[in-house]
Amino acid sequence: MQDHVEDNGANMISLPSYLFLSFIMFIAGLVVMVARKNIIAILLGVELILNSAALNFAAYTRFINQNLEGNIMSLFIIVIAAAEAAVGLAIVIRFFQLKESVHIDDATQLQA
Amino acid sequence: MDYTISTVAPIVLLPFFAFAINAFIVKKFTKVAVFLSCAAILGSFFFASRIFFDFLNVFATDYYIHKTFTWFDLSYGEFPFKLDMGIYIDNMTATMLFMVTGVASLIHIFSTYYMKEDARYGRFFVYVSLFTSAMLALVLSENLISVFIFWELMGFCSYSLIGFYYEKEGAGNASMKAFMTTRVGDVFFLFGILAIWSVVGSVSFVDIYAALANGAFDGQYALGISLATVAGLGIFMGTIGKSAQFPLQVWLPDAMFGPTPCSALIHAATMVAAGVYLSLRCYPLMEAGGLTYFIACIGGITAFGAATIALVQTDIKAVLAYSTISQLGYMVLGVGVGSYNAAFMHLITHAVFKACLFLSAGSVIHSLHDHHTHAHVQEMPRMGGLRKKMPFTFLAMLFCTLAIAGIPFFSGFVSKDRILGDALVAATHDAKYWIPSVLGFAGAFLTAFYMFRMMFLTFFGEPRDKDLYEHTHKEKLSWNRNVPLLILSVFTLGVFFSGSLTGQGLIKVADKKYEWFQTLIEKPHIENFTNRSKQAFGFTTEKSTETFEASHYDANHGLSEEEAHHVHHIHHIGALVSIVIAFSGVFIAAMMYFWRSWNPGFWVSTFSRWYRALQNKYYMDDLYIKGIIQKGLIPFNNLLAFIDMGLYDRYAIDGWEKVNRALFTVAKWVDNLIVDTAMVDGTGASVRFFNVILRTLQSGKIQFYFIMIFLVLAGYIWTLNI
Amino acid sequence: MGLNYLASLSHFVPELLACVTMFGLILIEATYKEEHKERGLFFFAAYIGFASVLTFLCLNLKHEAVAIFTNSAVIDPFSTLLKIVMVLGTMGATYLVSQSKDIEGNLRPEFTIMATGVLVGGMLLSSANNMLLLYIGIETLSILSYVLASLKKSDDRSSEAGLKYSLYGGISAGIMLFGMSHIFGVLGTINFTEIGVALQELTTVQVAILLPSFLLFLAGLGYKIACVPFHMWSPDVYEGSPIPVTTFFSVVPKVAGLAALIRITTVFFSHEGAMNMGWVGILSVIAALTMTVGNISAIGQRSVKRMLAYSSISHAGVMLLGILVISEVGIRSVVFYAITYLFMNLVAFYIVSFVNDKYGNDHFERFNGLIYRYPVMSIMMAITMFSLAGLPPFSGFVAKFHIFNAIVIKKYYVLAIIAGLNSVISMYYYMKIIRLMVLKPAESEEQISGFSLLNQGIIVSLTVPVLFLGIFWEKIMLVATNAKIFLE
Amino acid sequence: MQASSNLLNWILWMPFIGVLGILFIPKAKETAIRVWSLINTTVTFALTLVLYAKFDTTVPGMQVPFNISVPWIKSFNIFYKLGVDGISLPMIVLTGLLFLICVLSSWTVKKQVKAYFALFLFLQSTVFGVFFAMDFFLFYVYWEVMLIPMFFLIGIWGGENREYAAVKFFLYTFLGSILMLVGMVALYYASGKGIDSFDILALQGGKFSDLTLTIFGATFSFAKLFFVFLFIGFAIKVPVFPFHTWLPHAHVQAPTAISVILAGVLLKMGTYGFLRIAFPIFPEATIYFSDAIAWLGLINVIYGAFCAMAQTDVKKLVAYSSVSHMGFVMLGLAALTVTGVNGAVLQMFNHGTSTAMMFLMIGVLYERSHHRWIVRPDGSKGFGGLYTQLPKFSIIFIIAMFASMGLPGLSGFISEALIFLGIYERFTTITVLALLGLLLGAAYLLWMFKRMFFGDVIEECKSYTDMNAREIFYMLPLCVAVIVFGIYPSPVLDVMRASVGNLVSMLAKF
Repeated sequence: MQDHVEDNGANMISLPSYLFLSFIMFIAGLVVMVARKNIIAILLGVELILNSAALNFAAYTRFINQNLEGNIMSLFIIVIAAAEAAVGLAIVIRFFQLKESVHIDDATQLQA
Repeated sequence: MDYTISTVAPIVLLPFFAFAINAFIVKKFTKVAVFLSCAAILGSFFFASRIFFDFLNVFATDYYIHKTFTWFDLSYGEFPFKLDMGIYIDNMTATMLFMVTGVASLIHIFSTYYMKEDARYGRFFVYVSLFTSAMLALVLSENLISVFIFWELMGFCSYSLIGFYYEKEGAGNASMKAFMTTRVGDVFFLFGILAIWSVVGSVSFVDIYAALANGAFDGQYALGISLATVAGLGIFMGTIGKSAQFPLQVWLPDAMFGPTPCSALIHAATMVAAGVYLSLRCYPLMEAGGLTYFIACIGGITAFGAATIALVQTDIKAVLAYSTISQLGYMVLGVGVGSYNAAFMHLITHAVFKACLFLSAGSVIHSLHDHHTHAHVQEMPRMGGLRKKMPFTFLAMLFCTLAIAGIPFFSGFVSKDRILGDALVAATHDAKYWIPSVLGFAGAFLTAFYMFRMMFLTFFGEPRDKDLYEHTHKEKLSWNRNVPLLILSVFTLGVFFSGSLTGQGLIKVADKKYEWFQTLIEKPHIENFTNRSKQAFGFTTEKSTETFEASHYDANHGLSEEEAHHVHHIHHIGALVSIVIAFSGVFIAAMMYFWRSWNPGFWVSTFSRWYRALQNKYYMDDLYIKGIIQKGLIPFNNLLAFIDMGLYDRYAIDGWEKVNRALFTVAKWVDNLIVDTAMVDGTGASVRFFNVILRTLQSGKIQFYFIMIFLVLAGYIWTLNI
Repeated sequence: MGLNYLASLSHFVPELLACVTMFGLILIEATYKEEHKERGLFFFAAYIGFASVLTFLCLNLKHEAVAIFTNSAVIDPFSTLLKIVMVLGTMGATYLVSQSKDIEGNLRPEFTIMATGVLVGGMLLSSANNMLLLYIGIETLSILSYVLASLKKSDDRSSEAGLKYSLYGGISAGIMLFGMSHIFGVLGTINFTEIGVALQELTTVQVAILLPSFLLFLAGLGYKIACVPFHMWSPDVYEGSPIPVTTFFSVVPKVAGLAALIRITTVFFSHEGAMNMGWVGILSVIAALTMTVGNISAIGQRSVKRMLAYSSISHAGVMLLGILVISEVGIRSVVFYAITYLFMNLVAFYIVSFVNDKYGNDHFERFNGLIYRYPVMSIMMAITMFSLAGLPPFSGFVAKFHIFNAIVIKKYYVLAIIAGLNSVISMYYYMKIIRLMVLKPAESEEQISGFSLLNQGIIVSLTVPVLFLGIFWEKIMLVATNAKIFLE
Repeated sequence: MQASSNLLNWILWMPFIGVLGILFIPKAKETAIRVWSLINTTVTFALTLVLYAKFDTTVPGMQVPFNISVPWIKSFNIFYKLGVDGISLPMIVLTGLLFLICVLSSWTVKKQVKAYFALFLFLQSTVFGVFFAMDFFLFYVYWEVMLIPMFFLIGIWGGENREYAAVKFFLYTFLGSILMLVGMVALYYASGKGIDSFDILALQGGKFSDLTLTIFGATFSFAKLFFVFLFIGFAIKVPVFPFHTWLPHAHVQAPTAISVILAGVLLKMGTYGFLRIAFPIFPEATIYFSDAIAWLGLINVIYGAFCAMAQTDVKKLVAYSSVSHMGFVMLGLAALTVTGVNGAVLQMFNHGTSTAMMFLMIGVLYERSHHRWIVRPDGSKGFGGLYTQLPKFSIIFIIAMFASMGLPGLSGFISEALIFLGIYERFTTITVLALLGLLLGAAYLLWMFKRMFFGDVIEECKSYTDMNAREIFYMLPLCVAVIVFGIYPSPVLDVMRASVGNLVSMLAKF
């Protein structure tokens, strides 16, 4: 990795910190998706993952690539994540209406 | 005398055309068909006798006619391959042709009497015509492949004729047994042909002789054995099968299922002789392969063994069948001890008297009609005293019996005695030959005994089945019944063959030409073929040898004076011994069955175990059928078939479908079972790793998918980063 | 700049037309009353829209490849051709929707509208030349697909399918983005062409970061193509969705995903190196697994639809083979495969759908003795099945032949053998339908209303290419050969 | 283009014209369909005879005047290329003859007559295609297409277990052909030396001797590896042990005419493939593997014979006998000598006639008995005394049976003898063991014959009627062929001599 981070001071948060944070978010999102049984929670996990990516883009733009592309990516991720969450929630609501449950274990009707 | 293929071919083609035409018309025009068959064989006889007498006129030992044409040609570029067919006629061929056509003609004529009332009267002649033409073609063949072809064709005919009465259950078994047993020999025969081809590049007899003379077989090996031995053995195995030698003799007695004239033709006079004929043709090869002792032993064992079995037979045809095997044994013994001439002579004489014997037996059987079962009777215990009812048949049969028993003045004595004499000579040279020669002498004694036993039981004494006897008509002379018998029985006199009345040169007929047989039939002089280079492919030139000086009879057969004297001496001893043996055999038979002074039952009870063994043919049929086939082959087949379909196909081939289905099940199992049980724990562990407390963790299906993605990615990354 | 955008727009007409069609359809739908069952005008308008999209796409085919919107999208013959496939697929699905009873009256227009949206997403995806557009394309595709999957609102299976699809799509998108972000971080650009250039010279450290990042990226795309091990959603979703939707899913999103994957693979990994090795290696494993798992899972299915779903997984595996060779031969074979697969799939799903409408399920037994009632339909189905299994002289064989060509040139014999054996396995289950149709006695003599004369005619005309492309495939192959990827 | 040059096209497409014609005949007019099929196959057969008459026996290799070469897919150098030489000509004439006979034999088919004859004629066209194709791609297409009519013909008109048999036949062959496909494509690219073509003739001659390839670090000879691929593809069709197990099922379940075609023509396509494709293209690998092929052939001969002997279903017995007899063909091929290969090609022809006879006869019998048990599973006799009951039938059966076991004077013998002459030069041990096959061959047939034909007529056989005129009529050409070519094989041998010689001399250079 090219290492020409602009070190403006010791109090500045460095790129690795961002990356670590986003990695934690990513893992957390995965764990939530795997471990939680509530569908809403799983949707939240998705959001976590998406945001970790958005954070990465922003961080990389800030520290390495001084162009807008990363920031635009982050913006779009936020927007689309919202859209996705909206549709996801709509489907969950539908699911809830039918099953009266937002428990993921109830979504096992389709089996191989 | 200029024979070409087309002038010789009618011998074969006449009966063949008779067969071909008859095959289509036999249903509607039975009489025409029969007439055609008989006319055809008589025509053949005419052509064959022309050749025979022409050869007698030339009277040269090494005169032969050899003409070929190309059957098919596969040559391409540097790969030559060509298969010729053609004729090879030497003295032996001419004699065979004469004998086969003659005997066959007589049998045809007799059959018009014997088969007349048979439902398949016409069809019989169809087969017989084909059979005769095949036999004649075999005799004329100039190469081994051609021999093999007609050899097998005869096998087919005998299959058809033995199975002639196909509604009888036994006929199927017998015909199949005959075909299969001879086929065992044929397979070896074919291998012998292949071995010869690999060395000679041709299977023509003259080429084989030339190759032998040129030493082409020296140093050639197949399967680690000298090639001459392999080839000779292969061909001799063919003889064993076809000529019913030990251990493949089992089929011949069963061949009785066919009509009696066909027994006469096929299983006595001619077809079985083909085997011996082949051995004689290939004699130089056998000699080169060092097989003579083996051949002699086979011959001796067969001659003796079959004779012992014949002792206990009660069926008149069975006695004759075993006597055929036994006599064929003598011929083979003759081949083995180098008694080429005598072996061939025995072939001819035997053909004549055995044909006559079978026809006579047929005549007897045909006359004996059981009114209760509506069947012909061939059991000797029900006969007796038939001498009065059918005197002509009796006389014919008596002549032949005298001949086969080796009574002086008869043909059988001439030929058999010389074989035995030569066996003695061989034994004095090499002690190991004592075994076959002693067996031979013992067999001769038994022959005389059982043949006369048959005569006495059939024609002498009081009729044992009165009812049957009463119903038997007195024999009326008819041309197609008695003329053949008459002609054949006349030719049982030794003088026609030996040129001397006794067969031992004691009382000679004036002209040496009367000794034609001893003079003309000689071992092939392979040195005559030396100049014949290994044939390049593509010859069609005729190779009749131009001029020969008429041979003279060399009484010493090329031996030194001293040697010849020794041989003569031994021969005289042998003759004396065999005369004594023959008469003692006749005497004992007479004591038992004519005068009834000795009770045969005593011997039966004394040697009861042996008796049973003999009745069961030394258990060889049992060994083959019950032992090898039923206990070995068939279970093995069933096992293989089971493995093939029941195991291999079912599991190894169809199993793939099961494997696929199993994989499918596994996939499903992963989805369902593992998700519910194993993965829960697995997830739990991983989650605990992140210090998240999840007490009520229940992984839903979709979460399992996430886990899968995660694990897979982690796995990828892990492997890539290594 | 503004002029530049306008110039770009002139190349972007098909996409815009698709959007216009979508909005137009929404408006037309709004004019209908609830109880109005027959919506002839709506569908007519839809076909007009698709036809115009198709026309412009065909016109675009002749043009040289251009990069538009500041290099963020590429209009090249390759993407145009695949867009044509997608449009045709959408049309096919739309027609099926209008005929099928699996989707109730007023849901049919909804499907069409959504499908047009998905089509737009797919078109974007196949033209995408930077990560942003790729992401937008995928999400447009996905979000509408979630809705499509749960189209039957009152059916819990359908909504469960939508739920699974959306959750799975979400996590996949997230993972992909996470990978993308690191790629961006290392290489400093989101433009594919620039990434391709940058990838040619890498330090070891960069490779160490990029390898896992690209894997994460691949996970996102693999999910769209439904390749093993990212395939698990697809049988469930295919099963739960109404049949026309399944038809649609098995063509459009898949083709779009393949297009993106092809572009990425070609642009990024044309050059020898560690990245190339890793990418091809992973794709090989994935392709082999995809074919095998798809086929094996298809064997035991009771439902023909589910069988076809699994088989579409395995076909994706075969197409991956054409991708991983990274060559023109490979691309054209995949394009050809996609074209033939479109027709085969449509025929198969049409027939399954009509049978399903009749009996309420599409189990194999429903096909018993079909030939005695509908000989033409059965023959078409048989042709399609043989073609799907890759038997000459049908187009499926030619497609497979080209894939073999592509991998054998690269001497991937092992993969060729695996593909061959899979072909045999697939023959087994495809033949099951033929077997039942032809060799079993008919269950009943009832008529299947779906097989009206018109529908039969359409099915036959869809089968014609299946047969025709199997024998005279040179022309279409030339087209596929011309469908080159835009490379700087 | 010369006048005769379209002859191959005519032969190839004539049955297809027949199919189209059938499609226009209403379903109900069954007789019209039969007659039309009969006319069509007769014309086709006549055309094959014209081809035979115009054939120049002195030319090794392709007969140029008949060649047809039309570009099909230019970008791949794929041609619609037809040709005929001495190896394919006997097969073509045989195909013409057998299909004609089978139309007659199928006269009694009652079920779905229209579909049956349409598929049947379609099958004929594809079979011709396989024998004519001189382009590997075209060959492959025909090879595969042939499966489709076969599948339906077995599957719809077959016996009880027809589905299983049809599927098995189909999948088995398909597996083999997929391997062949891989080999074919590999060949196209490996040629690489300016050939880049599927032209069988252009690929010939050991152009791949020096190529190697590496799979997972192991280096293989290109020729050997892909020879094995092609070998398996063809071997399944032959069928060579251990790929033989589809055959008994397919034969037993198939309707009579299809069994005849299967045994008479389709099996030959496998060995034809060796001669046309595998051997000339990979001569060095052929030499290398010839020992193995010979051993496999030997196993076929012996194993097939042993299994045949255990069968209680007469059709299965004959099916296994096919396995055994095709083993002889394999032996002849493995010999790679003029005699061996000529013998093999001749055996392909002869086995085509004799086995066709056997199956036809069993079909005739089956129409009367509706079962084929020699011995029923409960141990009772299935047939008995047929000789008495059906004399005409028996005589023709005997001819068929003895021709099948290679009785001299009937056609099978010459080919077997040539094969033995051929293999003896190279494999003495195998020769000895293969001769055992001759013995067993006689054994199982005769044993079957004995059990079915000899003895008293059992009760249920008493109602059987003898062969009618139609049945005798269609058996006669085969009887004549079997006998005439047994006595005078030159009409067949002359045709193949130059081509086979050419092949062998080419192989001999390696």
